[in-house]
Amino acid sequence: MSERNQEYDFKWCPGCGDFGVKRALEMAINTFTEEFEIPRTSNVIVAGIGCSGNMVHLIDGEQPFGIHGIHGRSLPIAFGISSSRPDLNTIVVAGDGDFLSIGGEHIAPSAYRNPNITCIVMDNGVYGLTKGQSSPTSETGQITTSTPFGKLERKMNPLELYLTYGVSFIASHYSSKPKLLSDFILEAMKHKGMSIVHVQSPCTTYNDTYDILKGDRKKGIPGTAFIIDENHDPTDYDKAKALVAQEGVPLGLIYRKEPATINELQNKLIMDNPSKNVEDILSSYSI
Amino acid sequence: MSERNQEYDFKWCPGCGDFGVKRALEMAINTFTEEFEIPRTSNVIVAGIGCSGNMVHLIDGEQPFGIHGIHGRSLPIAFGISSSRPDLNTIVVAGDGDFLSIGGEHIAPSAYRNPNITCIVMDNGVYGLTKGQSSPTSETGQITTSTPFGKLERKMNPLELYLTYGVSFIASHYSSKPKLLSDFILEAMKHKGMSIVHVQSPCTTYNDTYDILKGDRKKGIPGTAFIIDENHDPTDYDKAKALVAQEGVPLGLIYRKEPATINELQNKLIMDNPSKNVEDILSSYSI
Amino acid sequence: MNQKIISNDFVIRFAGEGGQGLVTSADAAAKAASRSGYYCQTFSTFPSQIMGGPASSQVRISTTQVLSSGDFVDVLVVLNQYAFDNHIQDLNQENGVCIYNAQDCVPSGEGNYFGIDADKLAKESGNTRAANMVILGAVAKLIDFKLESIESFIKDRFSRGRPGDEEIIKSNIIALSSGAKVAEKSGFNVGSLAPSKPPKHDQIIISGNAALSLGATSAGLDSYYGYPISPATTILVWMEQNLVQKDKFVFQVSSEIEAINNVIGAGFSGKKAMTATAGPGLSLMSEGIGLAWMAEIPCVIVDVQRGGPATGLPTKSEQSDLFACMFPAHGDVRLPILAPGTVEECFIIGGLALNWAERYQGPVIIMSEFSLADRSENIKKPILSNVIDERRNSKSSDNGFKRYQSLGKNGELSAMPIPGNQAAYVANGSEHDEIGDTTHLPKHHIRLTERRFGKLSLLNDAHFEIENTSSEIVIMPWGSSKGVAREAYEKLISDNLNIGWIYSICLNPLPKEVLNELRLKKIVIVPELNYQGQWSSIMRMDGINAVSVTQYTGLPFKPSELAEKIREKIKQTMEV
Amino acid sequence: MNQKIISNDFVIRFAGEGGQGLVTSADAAAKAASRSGYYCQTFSTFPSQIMGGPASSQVRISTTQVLSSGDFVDVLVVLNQYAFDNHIQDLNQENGVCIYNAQDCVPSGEGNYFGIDADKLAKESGNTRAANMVILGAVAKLIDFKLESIESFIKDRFSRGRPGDEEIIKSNIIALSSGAKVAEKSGFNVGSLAPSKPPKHDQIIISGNAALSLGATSAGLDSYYGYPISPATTILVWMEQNLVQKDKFVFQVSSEIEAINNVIGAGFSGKKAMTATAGPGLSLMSEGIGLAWMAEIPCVIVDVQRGGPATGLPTKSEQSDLFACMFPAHGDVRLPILAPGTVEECFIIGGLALNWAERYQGPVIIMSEFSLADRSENIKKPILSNVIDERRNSKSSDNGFKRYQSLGKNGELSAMPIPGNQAAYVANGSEHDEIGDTTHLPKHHIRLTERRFGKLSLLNDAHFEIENTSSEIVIMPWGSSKGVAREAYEKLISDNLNIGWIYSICLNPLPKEVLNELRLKKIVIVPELNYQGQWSSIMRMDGINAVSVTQYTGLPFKPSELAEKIREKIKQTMEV
Ligand SMILES: Cc1ncc(C[n+]2csc(CCOP(=O)(O)OP(=O)(O)O)c2C)c(N)n1
Ligand SMILES: Cc1ncc(C[n+]2csc(CCOP(=O)(O)OP(=O)(O)O)c2C)c(N)n1
Ligand code: SF4
Ligand code: SF4
Ligand SMILES: [Mg+2]
Ligand SMILES: [Mg+2]
Repeated sequence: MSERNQEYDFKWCPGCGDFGVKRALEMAINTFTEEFEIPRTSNVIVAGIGCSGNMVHLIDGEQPFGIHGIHGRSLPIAFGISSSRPDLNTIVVAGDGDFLSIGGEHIAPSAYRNPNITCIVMDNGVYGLTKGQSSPTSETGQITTSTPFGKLERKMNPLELYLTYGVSFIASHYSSKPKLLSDFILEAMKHKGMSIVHVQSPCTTYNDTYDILKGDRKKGIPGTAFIIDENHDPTDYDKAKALVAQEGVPLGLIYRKEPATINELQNKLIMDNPSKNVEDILSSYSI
Repeated sequence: MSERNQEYDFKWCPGCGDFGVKRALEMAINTFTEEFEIPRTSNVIVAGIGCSGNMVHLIDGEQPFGIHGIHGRSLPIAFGISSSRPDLNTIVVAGDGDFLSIGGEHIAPSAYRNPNITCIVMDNGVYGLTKGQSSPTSETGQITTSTPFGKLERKMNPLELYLTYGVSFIASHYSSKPKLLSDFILEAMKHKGMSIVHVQSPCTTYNDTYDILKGDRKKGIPGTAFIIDENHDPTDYDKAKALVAQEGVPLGLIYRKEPATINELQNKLIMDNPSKNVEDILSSYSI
Repeated sequence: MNQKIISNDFVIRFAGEGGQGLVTSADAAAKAASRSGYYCQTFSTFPSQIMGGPASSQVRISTTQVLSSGDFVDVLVVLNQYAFDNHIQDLNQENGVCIYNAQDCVPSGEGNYFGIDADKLAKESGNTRAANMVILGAVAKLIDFKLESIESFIKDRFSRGRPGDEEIIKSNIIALSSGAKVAEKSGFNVGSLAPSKPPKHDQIIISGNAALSLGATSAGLDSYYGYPISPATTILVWMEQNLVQKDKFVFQVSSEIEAINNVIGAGFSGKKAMTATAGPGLSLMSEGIGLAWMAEIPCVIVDVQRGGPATGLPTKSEQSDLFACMFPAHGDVRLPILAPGTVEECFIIGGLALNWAERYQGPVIIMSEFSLADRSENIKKPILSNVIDERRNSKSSDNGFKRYQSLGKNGELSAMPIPGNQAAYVANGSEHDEIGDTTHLPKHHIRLTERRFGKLSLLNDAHFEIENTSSEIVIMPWGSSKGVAREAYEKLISDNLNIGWIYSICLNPLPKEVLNELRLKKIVIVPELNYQGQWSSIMRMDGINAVSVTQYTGLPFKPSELAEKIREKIKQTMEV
Repeated sequence: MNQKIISNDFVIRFAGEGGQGLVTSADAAAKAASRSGYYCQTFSTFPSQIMGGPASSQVRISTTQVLSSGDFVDVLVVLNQYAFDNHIQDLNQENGVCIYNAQDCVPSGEGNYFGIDADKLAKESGNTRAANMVILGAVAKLIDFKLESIESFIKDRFSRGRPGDEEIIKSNIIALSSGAKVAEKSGFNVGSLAPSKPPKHDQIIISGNAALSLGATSAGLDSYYGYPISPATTILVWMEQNLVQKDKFVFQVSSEIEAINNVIGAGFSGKKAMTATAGPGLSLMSEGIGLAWMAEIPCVIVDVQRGGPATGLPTKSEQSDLFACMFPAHGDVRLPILAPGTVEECFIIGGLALNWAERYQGPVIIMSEFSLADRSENIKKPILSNVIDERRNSKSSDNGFKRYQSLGKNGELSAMPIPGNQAAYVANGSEHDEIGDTTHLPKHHIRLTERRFGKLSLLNDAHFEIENTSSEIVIMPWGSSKGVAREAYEKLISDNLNIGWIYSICLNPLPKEVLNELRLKKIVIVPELNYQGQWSSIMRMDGINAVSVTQYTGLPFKPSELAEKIREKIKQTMEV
């Protein structure tokens, strides 16, 4: 519960992966704010609707600005902020349903523009807040409240999509190691352009994947999460493609390049063309 | 102008690529209808909004059924038809703006389900009907009415997206050779699952790319369109990826596989589970 | 205090945290009571979070049909301090008794309270999971409800043909009686529940959303597409479990925009199709609904209302989507709206809406509401053979069919051919001529606008109620406020107020009889859960002198409060 | 026939196919006439296809402010047979003359018609592209418009500092006079345009959409996001050309859903943000608009109306989006609406809407309409230094800011801090407390609902007109029907009808003075271009005795027809 609103607030279930993501995000914001000597209020968190989106109300310490909008629209809201105010550190926090299903349409067009936005996707393979329906990242065959006989359609591979769209910074991680995760979130914030940190953040109530991610040492079952080989070259697109085609959940930086952001491009355009003032425009209508 | 509505109808501009696509589609429908001995009214054309979508009113001869809906929603409308009536031949006709921009969100989820739908995308790299704004497939730097200083963001590669989404039949072609094009449309209709025939269909008014596609023999400038090597194996996903990564517009079948359709999967599920009748369901609420 | 009052009606509420089985307790009490011939209605309130957070669930048990969740609580069970502090003011001041969880709660002040250590007693019964039974036993004792009925309920419930069944049943019965003993020792009692008067007909116990789903299915629903959203998700879940039949199709799609366009496709293809959502999804469907109206495609959209606007109050009660449902899109549009007022009407409307969509060839909206959708009630068991499965007139003739002709002399509609059969046409969202080809000539736009509005008159067979036509003042609730308004109305009538009662499950088009009657009234008082007084506003548009009694708290009306507000409103308006 | 009538007012129409330069001809005539001190207004109609298809474009030239596109055509130029057949009935029966393209048209029957072979004459002038000038010359001659003014217009237009300029000017002037000669020879004349009475002030000639864009930009618009759609596309195109300035941002995004959420983000970030669309896009924005209302985020949405519903009539005139704009989303929402009635008001409202959004911290809707947005008119040149750039109160204080407090005693609004400054809060689409954290407790929902509606009263400085308060009957048009209603009103007044005039560019909230005056009236007659009579319906909701005179043809009213309909309506309603 937040300090600010004692009366009534949202709580994650015990063990929810989002707690770890919250700690990681807090650390990243702290470091970013200190390092760049910006006011803490220059951080803006744009939240989706879902258990995950409640993050925006739960940040400890001095508050960043926040906007808790509607389901699936965190990216276009963030684009409005970041394109109008490139000085702000614009951060999206959203769930897999929010970001990849109803909101999935916004990723590709954003990627083509490369706005300076950092997205943190909390993927639990399920719709948590509406009580356990299947999401694009649920497994095929998975039983959920909306797929009582098993999910029929193919599962999405979000990392592969991000790469194909041309997102300019892509990292993958899980919620169990907040400190490590925070390093990638920080890098993503520093990255000029669109960055996504895709986090496996298990839902203990409807899709508890902790064991699957980490495996069971005693039983000798390996986890699906694996640390990306330190020789991986994140500037190599083809290698990144190969990496995300592998089974399992890679932990680390998958891809990074630094094309111009949309604001940089638009600034150049303004420099290159005669700036119009309103008087001149008005005069062009004289009779 | 159609025979049916003398009074007032839509006309494409002289030379518009959509004329060729229309002829190709008519041939494919004719052959399909004859070959499978279905009534011609078992063909349903779902049209997007754009110059291209007007196709649905212009088919010559005995009419198929049609629905001319709203901008960007041809695929979900088609999904409603094809999932409810798998016996119909459901065909989408849409433009690049309609299918890839506002409607772009529907491609991936459809691909994961693999419904039995044939999509014909008329790509002219521009919004024709609204008079020449940029579209996802306009070139970066291109001057359009909405990008008077040149389009800033990256251009989309639709074929690569289709492949990444897992569309189970993908062909690419242009409008200049209706007979050839019609063969691929026919194949797409025969394909059980989601198929896309992506057609370069130039807009002579706002983005005349005929010369670019075909090149100029006299001047020795090669066209961007090239016939796919006959050794290309369309069942090889990696080869298909390599093909669509090439410069230029491939003509021919890029990829094909035959996973189960969503209706096949749902039928299996119904077979595998005790069918419920309403009486039984009602009784489960007895006190 | 020890003199037992005999009462027809008790409200029992369980309050604590989400995840503590509050709903299960209320449901169990409802089941047990309805098996004994009582009428029941449950009501729950919880935050929009998954676990924890202040929540409560109650059941009202009565010897007659339950109309609302009541004014006060007769037996309040609180599981923690917060629950005590926030619910104690609802306790009936006369005979109400509060049972508190002795481990987590210290009641402040004096009152009819007693503590119980349910966990401990459950352990002693040999079944740590039977704490709910301990409490149920105490509750039953307080209202003199026969323990035997609960015992037989326990026996049925746990006789699952498993080895441990016997033991579980035994321990639960022990737990039950140990709770009863604590209550007896406390010296408190709330009264005696009067003997039940069981109805002659068979009953079922069912929630509003399940009844709606069942009603639609029994009227031939073919295809369902939906996207999860509270409080409509349970319809999607119901369909995924039950609409698994040959030639049927059910699917969770990627958004509400997809869903509305899916049902349009399915409806066009000849099927009965439905989707259900809540406010945010309804707003997203706006464009699609306009298309269904314009291209004249049968489909049903269920809006299970919650608090608005935007994300609003996802788990609260409000009737504030009426403007959005009546005028859901740009252009000249006014949609047929059916709004059930009871769980039984949820069943009826589930089918009727589908039939109407077929009959008038267009979209129909059902407006349900959180508190109605979510509550359980025992209702008459529907006789399935009575349910009509009406299908569109699809009589095919030649190709190039005139699907969009003007209405016939008696309002008949030209047929809507089905793909695969003769008589192809284009269903068109642009203005069009008879065969569906685009034209924007004035004569066609005039003709087709009049066709679209004219055919609404075919929807004339919905249930309505008109009572006491002699009075100048009439109460006219809509949707989920029907029951509580009825209770308030009966109170006012018994106080000798000369007021009438009008109710229609169809808000558009209003039945002619209702409209005529309404226009004669000096004042039409509309109790509704929104700020703007949306239904009275729309009636004023239509020349009716309507005023609203509004409430916008996120909670349903309480019957006595509502009666007072109505009395007040009558005074005010008569003074002017 | 040869006796020349002197007239203050002529309508000249060019009819043919799309792509034949009809709009260019009408615009050239308008430009030339306004340079000579006349007032002009153009009006075009074309199909929603790119080339070809029946189209027409006209200009009305007058010695006083032009109010509408008029009743009849005085000079009709038809370029093909279809145009002749479909426009000839609009020709003024008294003095109207039709010029037909002798190559493509054989007029049926007798009448004031003469043919011209413009292509041939153009060729002879030495400039094959000067056919339009030939026709313009003929037209000018018919109304006795001085050729010299057109010649000076031609000189200005083609003096571009290029080598061929001289020659082009010469050939165009020859073409002009050759057309005039044909007209002279024909023996027809329409009359003599009375001498102009040029206004004292500077003028500009501009379309409604350009005026709106310019108004917004001069009031400090920072960010524009849009998606193409007729008839709003020209605003996007205008912005892409002109909002190219430091710290400004303009972008064509991927859909209207994106656009509305973009402006919400930009508005939240402290900028003045706007998007423009038409009906289908408005419907798609429904959910986002509800969010802006709920989270209280300044932004402006322009709806340039066209015919509805659904794709409807994309290039036709209708005022049928009022319900959709007033109640754009689920939940209790009622948006501020500004509806310009003239091109000048388009300019004013472009800025006012942005200022209002800042002042009341929420979304504002501008409702324009195809015929207003698309037409060109000469208006007084705005004085930019008079335009106000009002900004939100953003006074920051501490962190954990109470952004969503109740309104102050005088209706003041708590400040809306800007990111990067002190006083962070969460803008929340769920119901919330003062600092924006989610809560669904009744007290907060009550307080915030009242806040959201209460602050509308801050929007009280929009232009309105009240005339002739003594009459019981009043005409109250809205939006684009203002001018034609005014013309009808003046006709009726000159016929000695005792009627009043009320007009407000703001439809919600209605100015107090207007509301009070309206409530006193026996009948308020609303001319509006829709089927349902949407504005009169909403006024009836608010206790005003309003009735509509509707038209749903896809075309604007004609002044005389409208005057007759109003007269009819008065009769009917007075009889009842
Ligand atoms: C337009 C709309 N549709 C549906 C909903 C209901 N809804 C709320 S959260 C949610 C999904 C949550 O899933 P996810 O985004 O994965 O977040 P999680 O709860 O798992 O963190 C849905 C469907 C909504 N609020 N708005
Ligand atoms: C919701 C909505 N937004 C915008 C429009 C306007 N509109 C009509 S067609 C079109 C784009 C057409 O481009 P494309 O799909 O490429 O088709 P083309 O005309 O090029 O064949 C647009 C934006 C609309 N009808 N509906
Ligand atoms: S339901 Fe799942 S995602 Fe939501 S709070 Fe609980 S554990 Fe976390
Ligand atoms: S504008 Fe372009 S796409 Fe449209 S009809 Fe003309 S040529 Fe074809
Ligand atoms: Mg999730
Ligand atoms: Mg296109």
